[in-house]
Amino acid sequence: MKTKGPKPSAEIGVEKLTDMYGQMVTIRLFEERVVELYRRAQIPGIAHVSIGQEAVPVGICNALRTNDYITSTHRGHAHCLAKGADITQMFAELFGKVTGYCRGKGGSMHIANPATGNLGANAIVGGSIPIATGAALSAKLRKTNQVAVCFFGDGALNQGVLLESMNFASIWRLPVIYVCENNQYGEYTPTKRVTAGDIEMRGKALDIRTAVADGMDVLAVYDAACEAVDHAKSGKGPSFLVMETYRFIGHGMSDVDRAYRTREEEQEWQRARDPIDRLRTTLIEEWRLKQSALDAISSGVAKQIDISVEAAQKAPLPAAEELMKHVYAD
Amino acid sequence: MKTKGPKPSAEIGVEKLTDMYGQMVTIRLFEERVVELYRRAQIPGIAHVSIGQEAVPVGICNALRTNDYITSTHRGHAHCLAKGADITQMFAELFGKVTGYCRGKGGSMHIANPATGNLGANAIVGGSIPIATGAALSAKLRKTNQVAVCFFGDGALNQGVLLESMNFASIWRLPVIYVCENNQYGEYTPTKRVTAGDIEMRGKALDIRTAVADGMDVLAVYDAACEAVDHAKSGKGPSFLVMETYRFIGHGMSDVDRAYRTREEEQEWQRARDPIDRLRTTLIEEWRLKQSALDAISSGVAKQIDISVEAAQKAPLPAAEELMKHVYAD
Amino acid sequence: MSMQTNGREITMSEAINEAIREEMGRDENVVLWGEDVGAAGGVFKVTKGILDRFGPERVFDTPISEAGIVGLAVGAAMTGLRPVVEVMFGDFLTLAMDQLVNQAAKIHYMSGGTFRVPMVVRTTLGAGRRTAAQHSQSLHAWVAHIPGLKVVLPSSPYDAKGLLKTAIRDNNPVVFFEDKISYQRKGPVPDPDQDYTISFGQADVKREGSDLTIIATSSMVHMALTAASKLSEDGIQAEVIDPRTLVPLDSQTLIDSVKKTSRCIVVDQGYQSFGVTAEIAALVAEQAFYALDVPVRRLGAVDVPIPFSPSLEDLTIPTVESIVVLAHEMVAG
Amino acid sequence: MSMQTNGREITMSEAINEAIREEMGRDENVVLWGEDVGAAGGVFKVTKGILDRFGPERVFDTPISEAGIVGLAVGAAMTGLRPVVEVMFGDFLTLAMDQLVNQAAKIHYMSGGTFRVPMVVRTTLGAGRRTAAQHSQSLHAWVAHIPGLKVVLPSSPYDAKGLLKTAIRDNNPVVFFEDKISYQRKGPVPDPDQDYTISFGQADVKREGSDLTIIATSSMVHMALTAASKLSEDGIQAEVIDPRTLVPLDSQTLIDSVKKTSRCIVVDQGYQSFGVTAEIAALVAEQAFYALDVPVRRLGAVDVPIPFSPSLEDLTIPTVESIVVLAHEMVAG
Ligand SMILES: Cc1ncc(C[n+]2csc(CCOP(=O)(O)OP(=O)(O)O)c2C)c(N)n1
Ligand SMILES: Cc1ncc(C[n+]2csc(CCOP(=O)(O)OP(=O)(O)O)c2C)c(N)n1
Ligand SMILES: [Mg+2]
Ligand SMILES: [Mg+2]
Repeated sequence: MKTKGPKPSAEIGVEKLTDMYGQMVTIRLFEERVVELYRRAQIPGIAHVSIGQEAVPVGICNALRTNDYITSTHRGHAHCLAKGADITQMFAELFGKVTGYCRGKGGSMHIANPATGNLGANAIVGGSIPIATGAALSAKLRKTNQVAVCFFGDGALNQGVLLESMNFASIWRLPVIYVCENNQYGEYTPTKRVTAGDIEMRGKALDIRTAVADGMDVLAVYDAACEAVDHAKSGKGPSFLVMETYRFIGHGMSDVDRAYRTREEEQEWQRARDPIDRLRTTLIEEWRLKQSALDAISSGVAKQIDISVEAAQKAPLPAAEELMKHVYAD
Repeated sequence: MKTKGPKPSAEIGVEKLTDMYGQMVTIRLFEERVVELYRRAQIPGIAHVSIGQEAVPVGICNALRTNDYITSTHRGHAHCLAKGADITQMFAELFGKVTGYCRGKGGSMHIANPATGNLGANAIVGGSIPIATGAALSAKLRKTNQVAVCFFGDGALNQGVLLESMNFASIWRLPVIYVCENNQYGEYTPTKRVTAGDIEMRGKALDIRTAVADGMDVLAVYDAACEAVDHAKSGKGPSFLVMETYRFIGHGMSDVDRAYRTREEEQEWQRARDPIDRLRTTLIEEWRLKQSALDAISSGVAKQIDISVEAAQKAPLPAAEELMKHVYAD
Repeated sequence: MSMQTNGREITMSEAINEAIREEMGRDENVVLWGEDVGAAGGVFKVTKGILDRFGPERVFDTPISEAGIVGLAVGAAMTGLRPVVEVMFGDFLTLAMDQLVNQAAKIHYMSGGTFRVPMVVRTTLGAGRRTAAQHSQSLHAWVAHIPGLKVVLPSSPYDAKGLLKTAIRDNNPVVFFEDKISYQRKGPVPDPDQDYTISFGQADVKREGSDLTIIATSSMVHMALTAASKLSEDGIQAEVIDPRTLVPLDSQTLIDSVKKTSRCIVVDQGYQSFGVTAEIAALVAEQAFYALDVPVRRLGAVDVPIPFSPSLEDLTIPTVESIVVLAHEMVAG
Repeated sequence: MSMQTNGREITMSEAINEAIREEMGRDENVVLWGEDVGAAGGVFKVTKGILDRFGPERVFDTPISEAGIVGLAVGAAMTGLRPVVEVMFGDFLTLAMDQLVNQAAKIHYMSGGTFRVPMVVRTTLGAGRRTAAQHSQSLHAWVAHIPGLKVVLPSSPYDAKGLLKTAIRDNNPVVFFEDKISYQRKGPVPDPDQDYTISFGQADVKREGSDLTIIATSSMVHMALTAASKLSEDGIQAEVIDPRTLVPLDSQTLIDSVKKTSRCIVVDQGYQSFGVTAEIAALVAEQAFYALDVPVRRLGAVDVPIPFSPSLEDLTIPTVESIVVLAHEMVAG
């Protein structure tokens, strides 16, 4: 059962492109609201946002079908949203409300949603790599023609389970796509200082189809994803995609001085390579969209976020009986 | 403090070559005796022997100084012997006697010996890889100009800790030499079936100097080791050496039918590539040694083994008080 | 025992093999992987013939990658399969703890009940085989400590088969500990066509008695039964109870027995300190407090890395003798 | 307390920092590594300034490789260094258990006493920070279960500093658990020039009392002390004891106290089942059996993966209230 993979960007037309623009804007505004709500102590715990990195989840997930799987990381809101999560349920989860995706039990780092194929964010760096690989094995054995995408950061490159999982994927030719979002830092440490060799070699060494893409260009990401999905769905096995990207703000909410990098470096990425600006320019210059049409998208999203936040804020906290529920499945 | 590395084989002369021959014969006869003693139920537990693989430990360890470190594996007798272990204490340990290297507490898979730089065999596949790497870090920090050699089998290539350790070694340029003895099988599974890509790529991908050598040719092994030692001792960092080799008999003592490989394949390796025969031929044809001189070496070793076994057999078992000793160091 | 066994006796190893075959036959989503479990039938030959019966689509030999073996099972279990995977020696669980504990155990809860992780990790425990400190541990206490995991410790072929079938049908991650030393132990098991399962959380009274309760796990049950026979010759009637599953734990049966006998020994092969005997002893000491004549006593492995030399290893694990001596001491006063 | 503290008060975090600095100053073989422990001073800022003080030859930021972090320490410790390494969250110990348990813990024994492994793994425990199931565990029971490892749980800055200095000088692998929630807790600590250490295996009576013994670990000690104050208002005098090290465990002090008070509660932040409270309760119930008026009671974390939502998380960990209620119940009868 060979299914045609997704169409490359040259063929998808303005509607889909505008849609992708809207998704990136949604993520950006969602994350900005998270920061604000966190500062106002409305979001408990810890949270990591993807401001600046929107092109990767959006580019990848638009090459997937709803029933294709993803796994995500501690920096996972964007992946969940790009795979189709509902904003209200996302906020509800971040607030610890019972109406959240995990009934408030998971929080920022554990959002999961079977309906969109989201197997879950994961607070263990590298923790979801074998899980995505296992989902790919399952898809292969059940002959469902699904693909599993495993998002992870550059920090996960040095977790042993990466080697183990990629080796499994390679020898068994599993339909899994490993997407490394290299945002140049793992917490406060520059990736280069702790990561030997060229990143893409980690895939090649295991005989895995490997590609590097500009993770600030959603179309480049999307095209790389399409090829990987095609490869996977035609039974050829795994891919490893390295996405060069950058988080515009701190690692987590408490990371404010960012002494580990210069303001100049930050500005270089933010000014010249913002993925939303970039697609906006393309839409305006190549597809002749009006500024106002794009602005309308943003304000629509902003309104949706207001509504969602309000609804999520009104939702109830889990009752005490929830505590002992779901420790074991029936 | 740059120390000259060891001389390559072209410069070492017949005495050293004959010595290496004797070491390989020692390992061969030692292991044959282990098999025999095991069959006679004199050695308890489990034991894995290195018959056929003698060239690797001997070639490598002859490029090392006594205070250089090694770590070994479940198939570790040969490494211990090549690094200078005493035969009687080896047998005593295999018998579980208090005069053994570990006072009988370690057994076949755990022989360790500080006097020869042997940090220990290890019954966890891959378990010693970070240990050797840590020893190299220690040597570097203490500026002792020691090198650490980490022996492991092809099976350990798929343990995550290999990636983690090699990455550490590469980014910190540690004086460690990873020696993969690819004997083509991990237990009953052919290496190729479970190991993706070319083995040497696992080193190259991490920017580690990598070489492949014929692990059945002790001089090729020795030369590869000399280069790696030189590289390490001149501060250039780690090497990864892949040694193609073969175990002539079963994985462990109970592996007798070896259904996972053909008798033809075994004979090909045994007849054409026996590392001891090969060096013997070189010594006779190129160095004009007499057959009788080489036979005398074998019979000398055999005699030594007889004496050692007898002494080890007579040694006492550990007394009950030993049980609670050495759980904690003072 | 609840089933007729027709006099058929098979080994623990065969019972486990049968359970896997029957469940694989019943449900095509049950798949099997682990190191050398396929062509070689496992290093202990427990999975012999299963590859031939179900083919390479459902039975695979893996690389030596314990974290991956368990981790792939998590992902597969979340998406429709019911993997039964093997971690050859319980000591190697150390390599897979993140996937087992941070992932498998928690996903159902963390996802608010939306994902389930129906998987079985078969592994081993037990010393006595002279395989030294890294191949002789019994680490089931660790697993039992983690909410979200179930823990099974069969002591007989009958129990092993019935419990493993239950484990495979369970919708949670289950760790199934097999004592290597009992693989060849035989016992009555119903014919393969008689489908039976044993519910989790039901302790089994392996022998009734009135003077003393011996709570024992896994192969320690046999030590306890032999000790009970000897004690009976001396006029002491020991009741021997096997909890069979540590999680869920049938505390009621244990407590009721001790309330009856007033004395209790807990025997388990894991390290004694901070181990299984502690939990059970603490529970009994609390719940049967007013019935106890003497303190609850514990027999676990001596707190040392298991030594290789037979002369030392034999001192580490509870023995029939150590149970008998302790029982006499307790009954005396 | 045995030292004059001159009224100086510092935080737990500062105390730990001082201990590391002093030991690094004393012994050049003491080195430090872990994720972001150098330039950033650790995610909890505990190691702040140590890189500047001792330089990049002795303090390194590592890749995110917990098995490697611990495993390299084993090799380094065997060959002359005394590494102090950090595993950022105790939950990540799961990734390093092979190196900790099969290697570090066993090498001295397996080598017949010829190699020593003097290393310290600093890690965290504790919930309450709304960081959910993979960042809130207290897994010290696991470590305490393994012979060959020592386990330290400081509850005050004074203890933290003295115990960490002892840990660094110890010739064995020591796991040092810090409760994240107490890093900013202040307490009296002698001036830096006053070198003091606290021996392992010496429980500390944090408050004397006659009616009830509360044995509490880590930050639960403060819960217990607050509970004791409240109880005292109701005329119940609780003795609060902090074992400070689980391995070695000063069982004598615990038992003597219970023999005096006849009642005992054990409070610990790990999952209750098969956890630390079980070992201590079993021990006390056995050794102080004849002195006990009521059963020993345990308060551990509820056996669930720690939930994110504050409304649920707050129900998981023992509280002052839960201690007080239980104490009243026990004294009543
Ligand atoms: C196993 C593990 N180790 C350490 C951490 C702490 N931690 C959380 S995020 C992070 C950095 C991850 O870096 P990267 O993978 O590059 O992702 P990024 O944050 O850059 O998106 C670390 C070390 C963790 N969560 N899990
Ligand atoms: C972590 C771990 N997993 C599995 C085993 C069981 N085991 C012992 S030896 C072996 C095969 C090792 O193969 P390889 O590394 O190629 O070494 P060889 O036996 O061929 O010398 C296995 C799987 C083990 N000892 N440790
Ligand atoms: Mg990053
Ligand atoms: Mg091999």
